[in-house]
Amino acid sequence: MHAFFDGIGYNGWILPVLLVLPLLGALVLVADARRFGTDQAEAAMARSRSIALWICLAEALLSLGLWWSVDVSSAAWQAAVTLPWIPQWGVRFAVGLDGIALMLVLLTTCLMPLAVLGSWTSIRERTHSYYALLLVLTTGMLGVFMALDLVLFYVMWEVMLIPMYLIIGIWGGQRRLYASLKFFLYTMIGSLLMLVAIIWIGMVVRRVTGAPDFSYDTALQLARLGPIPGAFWAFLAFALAFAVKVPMFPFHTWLPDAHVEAPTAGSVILAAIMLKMGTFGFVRFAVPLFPEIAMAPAVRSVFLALAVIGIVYGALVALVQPDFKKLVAYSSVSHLGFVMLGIFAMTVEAMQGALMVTISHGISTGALFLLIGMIYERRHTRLLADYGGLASVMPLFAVALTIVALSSIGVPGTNGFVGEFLVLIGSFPTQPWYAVIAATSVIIAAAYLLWAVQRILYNPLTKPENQALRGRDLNWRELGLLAPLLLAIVWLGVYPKPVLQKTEAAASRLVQQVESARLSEQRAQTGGAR
Amino acid sequence: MHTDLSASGHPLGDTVAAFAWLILLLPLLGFVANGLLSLTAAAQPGPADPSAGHGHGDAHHGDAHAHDAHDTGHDHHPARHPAAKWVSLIGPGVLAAAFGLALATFLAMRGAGDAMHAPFVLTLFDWIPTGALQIPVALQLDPLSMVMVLIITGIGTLIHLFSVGYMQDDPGYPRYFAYLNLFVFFMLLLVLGASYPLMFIGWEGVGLCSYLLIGFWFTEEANANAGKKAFIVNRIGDFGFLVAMFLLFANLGTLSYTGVAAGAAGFEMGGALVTTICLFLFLGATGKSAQMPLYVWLPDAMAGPTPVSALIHAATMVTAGVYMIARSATLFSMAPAAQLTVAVVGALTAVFAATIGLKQWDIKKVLAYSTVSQLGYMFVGVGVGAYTAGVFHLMTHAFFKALLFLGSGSVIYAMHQAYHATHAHADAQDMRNMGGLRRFMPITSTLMWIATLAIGGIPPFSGFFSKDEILAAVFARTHHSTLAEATWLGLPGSVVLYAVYALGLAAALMTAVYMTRMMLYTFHGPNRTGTAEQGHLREAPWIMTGPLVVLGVLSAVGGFLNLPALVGGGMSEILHHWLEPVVGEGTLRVTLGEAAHLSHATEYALIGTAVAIAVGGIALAWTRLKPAELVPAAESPAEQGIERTLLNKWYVDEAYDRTVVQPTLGVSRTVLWKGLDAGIIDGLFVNGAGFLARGLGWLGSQLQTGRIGTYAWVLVLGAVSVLAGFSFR
Amino acid sequence: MLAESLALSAVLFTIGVVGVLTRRNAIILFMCVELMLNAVNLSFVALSKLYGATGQVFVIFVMTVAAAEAAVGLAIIIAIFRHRQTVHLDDINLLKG
Amino acid sequence: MDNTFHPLFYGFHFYLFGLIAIASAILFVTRKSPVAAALWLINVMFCLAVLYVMLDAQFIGAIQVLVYAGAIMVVFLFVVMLLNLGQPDDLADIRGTGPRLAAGAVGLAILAEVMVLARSRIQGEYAPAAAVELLVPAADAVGGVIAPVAGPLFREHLLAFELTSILLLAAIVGAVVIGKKQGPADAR
Repeated sequence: MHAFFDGIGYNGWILPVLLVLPLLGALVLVADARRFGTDQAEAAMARSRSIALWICLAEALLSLGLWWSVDVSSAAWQAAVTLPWIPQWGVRFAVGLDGIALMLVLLTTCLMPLAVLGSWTSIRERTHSYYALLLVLTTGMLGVFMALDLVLFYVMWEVMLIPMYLIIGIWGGQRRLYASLKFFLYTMIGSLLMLVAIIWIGMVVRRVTGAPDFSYDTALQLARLGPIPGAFWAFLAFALAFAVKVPMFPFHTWLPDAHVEAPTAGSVILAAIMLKMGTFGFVRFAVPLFPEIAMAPAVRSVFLALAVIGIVYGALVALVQPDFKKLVAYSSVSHLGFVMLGIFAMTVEAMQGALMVTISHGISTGALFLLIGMIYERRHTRLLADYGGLASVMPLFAVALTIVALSSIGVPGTNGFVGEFLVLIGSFPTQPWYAVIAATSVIIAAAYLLWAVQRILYNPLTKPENQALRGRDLNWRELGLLAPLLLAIVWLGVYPKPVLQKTEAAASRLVQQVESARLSEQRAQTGGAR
Repeated sequence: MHTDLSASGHPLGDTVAAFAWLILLLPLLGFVANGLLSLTAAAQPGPADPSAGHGHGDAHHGDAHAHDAHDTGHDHHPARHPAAKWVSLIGPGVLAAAFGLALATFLAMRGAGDAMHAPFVLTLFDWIPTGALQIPVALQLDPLSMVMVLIITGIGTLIHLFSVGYMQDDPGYPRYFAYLNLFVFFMLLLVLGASYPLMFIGWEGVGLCSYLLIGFWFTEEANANAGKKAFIVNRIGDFGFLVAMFLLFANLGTLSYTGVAAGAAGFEMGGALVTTICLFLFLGATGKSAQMPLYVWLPDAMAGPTPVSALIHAATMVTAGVYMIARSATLFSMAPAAQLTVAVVGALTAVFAATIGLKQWDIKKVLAYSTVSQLGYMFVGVGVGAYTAGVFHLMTHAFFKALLFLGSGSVIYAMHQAYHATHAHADAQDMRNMGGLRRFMPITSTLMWIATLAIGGIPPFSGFFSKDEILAAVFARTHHSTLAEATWLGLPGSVVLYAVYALGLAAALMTAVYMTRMMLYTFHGPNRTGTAEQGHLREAPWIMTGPLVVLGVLSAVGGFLNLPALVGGGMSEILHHWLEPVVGEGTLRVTLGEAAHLSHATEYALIGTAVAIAVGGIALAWTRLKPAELVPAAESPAEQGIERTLLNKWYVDEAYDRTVVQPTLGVSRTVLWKGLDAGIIDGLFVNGAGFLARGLGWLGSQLQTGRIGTYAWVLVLGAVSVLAGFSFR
Repeated sequence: MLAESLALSAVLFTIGVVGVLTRRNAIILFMCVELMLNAVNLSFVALSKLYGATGQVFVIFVMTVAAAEAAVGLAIIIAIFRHRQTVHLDDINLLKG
Repeated sequence: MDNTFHPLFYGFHFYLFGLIAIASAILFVTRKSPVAAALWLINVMFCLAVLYVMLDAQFIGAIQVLVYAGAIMVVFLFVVMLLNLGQPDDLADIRGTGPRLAAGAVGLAILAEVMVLARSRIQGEYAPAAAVELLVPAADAVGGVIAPVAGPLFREHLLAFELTSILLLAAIVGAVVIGKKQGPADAR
């Protein structure tokens, strides 16, 4: 395998190609709309969605090679490409991967075809624009995971924001304008502060080296020099941007609105990938660039407390949601709390668990939103009270929903368990109380999801609208798009080793870096006290 | 499958035991096969565009949807599932094969002799390897897991066979067997796994299957609720299990049984850490094994099909907690306070559940509370460090309780058939509607009497020996043991143990009473089913009574597996010797290094007391209860006073609902969601920020009069102030 | 003479400012602005004796801009007058959104 | 030119025209009739032109007369005539006493501030020795009076010069467009 990929120089071109391909696809869609017009909605829909699907499939296939071509044990960036961009300001187009980014890139590329398939029949208006935005969004998301230059990272961060804003705002539900604006402003406030922090880093680098430089490695070396005055505020700016995106309690209130109003694919991408940008930001930027600050007892305990509050709070609020999408949104708050707990617990096991939750939350929550989209298309309601007894008329749907719900609950044998277990068991040695409180959510998670499942699938089949669902079980397209997700749920639950191995080196490197910085800081402080 | 025989040095490695993974795989394959059969026959993918038009499938499905409910007495039986034949073959078939393999492994293990002092660990593949945490998927074959495997596969096979008769007319038949096979897989994983996390997979997996099977007839809201309740209450216990695992990993760095057993010796005897670990483990056990305060799910779980109650909620799953404590014998023996807690909770549960069992009318509810009560007994056994006694009672209980449940299933089946034939809508499980069934179902009646005598503790039936051994062990521990020397909530351990013993006797008395009551009302006296229905009451087919007979034999003679030394002679204490390698060390530590010893006189006195109490209980019930005075359920007056409280289970469910469930929901809804989330964060801060911006904008717009004069003034004043700033510097 | 020139410039500028603040006729307002521009020009010229001819260059630019401003401003006034029949500022609040 | 330089004569005329300028300016802001105001403003500009010449900026003085007094102010007068605003308005053009007093106060404040600033910045930086140099004429005999202005204007400031010409062009076009009589169809 290696020889083959080396032979075609795969690592040399794959990342830029992955970034450019969706943009080209978007251009093709625009050209197609010009060429054929969009007056005939049916024909336009058919054309646009197949173009988007092919692009996304090509993207996914191309990216799969990374699984073999990337050497995760190496400390150097893999498949790295650096091109000059704005040399006067020290800004480069620099992309590259480590084990963590690799998994997230693969998650993104593999979920995008599913997102397109999930929109297949539910998006009927302005389909060309919709799919073009979806493709631009892909570029943005991939760029965020790949970027090795702070400015490039920021640009990609914003590139991803706007298509999502439009997708929610144009193809969303009743209160889409409120939701999209809230989403936009929330994220924007955070990201502008982050921009300030990025520029600050660039200026500090210029002061130290004489030339401005925004590359990630330089910033990392800067971090090794020890804390700089003002670094606290820069950390705070980064952390706020990411905390909004995660979202951490109490910055989470955009999420339920955005999820409820977004179209299916929007919710899927939002939950499965975009939230991960926040946690990825912590892992890649906020924590390693400011290790002493992030690990300072006061800061650390604030983040741990917020994470744990988020876990329990999200679960409790999810318990009483009448709207299924909102329920899942709050459950995301809870799950992402686990990721944050894992990151700030700062042990290899917890960090690995955090990455595992990141991936498995992407899979199972993505699948949940797809499933909600499927029944929404049939019944045009998301209120749990409107359902009941669907298991007798839609058995395939029932099986899929049950498996996905179990994965979200974190039943062992599904992907959800592995991550949560690792986070908890990894954080317990350093943060026992937080871990124990977080563990109570296993109870609440079971309660809210099983109750929701009961209200949808079980109970008497009394409503005529639900009885009319007989014979309208999931179709082949829907089954085909759920199948990979269900397989992944079981695979990651039973044999997560391949994934864990991919991220192990990066995670332990990160933990080592941060821990050594924390210890030296501690020594410095105790030495100073003497 | 990638099999890494890391333990190939073990003598079992060259025997059939190397294929122990097949025991697990067989039920899993059964699950897959039955699941696929269930889906392919029942499901048809929908139209390509789901939002367009309505379905057309009504014609295919006919009336198959109309209420699967079995017990509610609907007038027509849906058609038998098309794949039923295959399912009848696969479902019990994989179990029988697994049982055969287990027997072969058992024989190999017997052949290995003394080598079994070290467990045989079969590593299959790495599950979670990261950092310091290495959890391989490994199976541990040792005497304890072997006993459990034999019980699970053996009794499982019998119950699967019974199910073929009981369930084959149900439209969800393949689904039923898929769940049942999956349950057996997880249960086997629970007992075979070589580490706590693997036990936890099985632990949660059986909970999941229990959830699915309790809610098997999901179109009844009560059934779905019962399933959900079971899962959630179990999860409370699982929380304890998880925390215990965290503590073990944080302090020992390993979670495998061998590692923990080796590391446990390093703990301080009776120290806070090991006590905490054991208490959390026990919290897990209270959930799964329905002990106070988490027992509430088990009676509701009777909503599932009766064979499920027999297999999961009597014979196997609910005993997982007992298995877990026996498995952690080395840990528990280090923590006398935790052991006393286990014993006290077990004894209290035994008595408490028995009181409720005294007054239930639903035949399955009586058995359910009886199960809770007997599980309490087992916990008393493992709690006082008599692990063999606990496991012994687990085994005999599996025999006679499975028999009782299957027998009740047989009765319910007959009642149901009768009501079905006459299109009546009465409760097929209410004992007030039964009576005199002895005449219609002689085999079932006889077999259930055997089981009743066994559970009541009449020698020489199996329950007598196991129950007596537990009580004797409690009595023996009151002197010369770590437990007697420990203090528990300020009380001396020996006092606590005497109290436990007394509670055990009380529970034994009540057990004899309620079981006799159940038998009297069901099988004796006049029949209250209805004259028309009497003609349709008959014995169940052989596929159902056959397993009953086997279980009857086991219930009768099961006690000989561990006869006390007093009467056994050369055949005594077989199970004790068998389990010695696993639990011997723990027991010895509790008894301060010497074998437990009671004088023969004391032992005879104890036996005499126990038998007297059992006989007394049966006699009391036989003489005081008058089945002839009962009237059918529909005509019965409502109970009053204490009877009503007992019938309503001491109102514990209501109390939990008021104190835990409703407050949680209420606080979540009004305080957290509407208050904090929508009110403060969203309303005050987010929308508040929006409002603030809009307000500032409005203020700003008020400055925009549109009159140049005003602007000129503002401009000039601004210039004046800027210049002032420069000039007064 | 530099000090005197600058003082004169300041006085003229102030008169222009007071005019802008007190008059309501748009055309006179414009003329006041022109007066202010002239005052500034005076200080440019005066200071150019000190700093060289660049100040005078600036005066030329200022004149050009003033001419442009007068042209556009007067055009606007004509347009407004056509529409409203007045050049009184208090009657004109088109700028209000 | 040293020999033809008479400080007293020079100073007298400087003050004379300065005072005339101030007086005309005050009259300008106080006239009710726009025409009268415009004429007084023209007077101010003529005075300023004289002062420019006296400050050795002969070229500026010339275009001050030509462009400002001659062209721009004529346009103002032209517009006043065009709109028939020649007579004082019925509505008092000047604001009430309050605003007038306020405007006066603001004016005084500005005056004071500018004075303070000019004193601290300019006199502070240049010693009296430099002030003597003030009296030395800047224009040399060879370049005449225009070259010192033309040099920088067409060398260093060429781009700005061209930009102002574009600005003028744009202003002309804009004025034409704005002032164009709107057809009934375009009227709001």
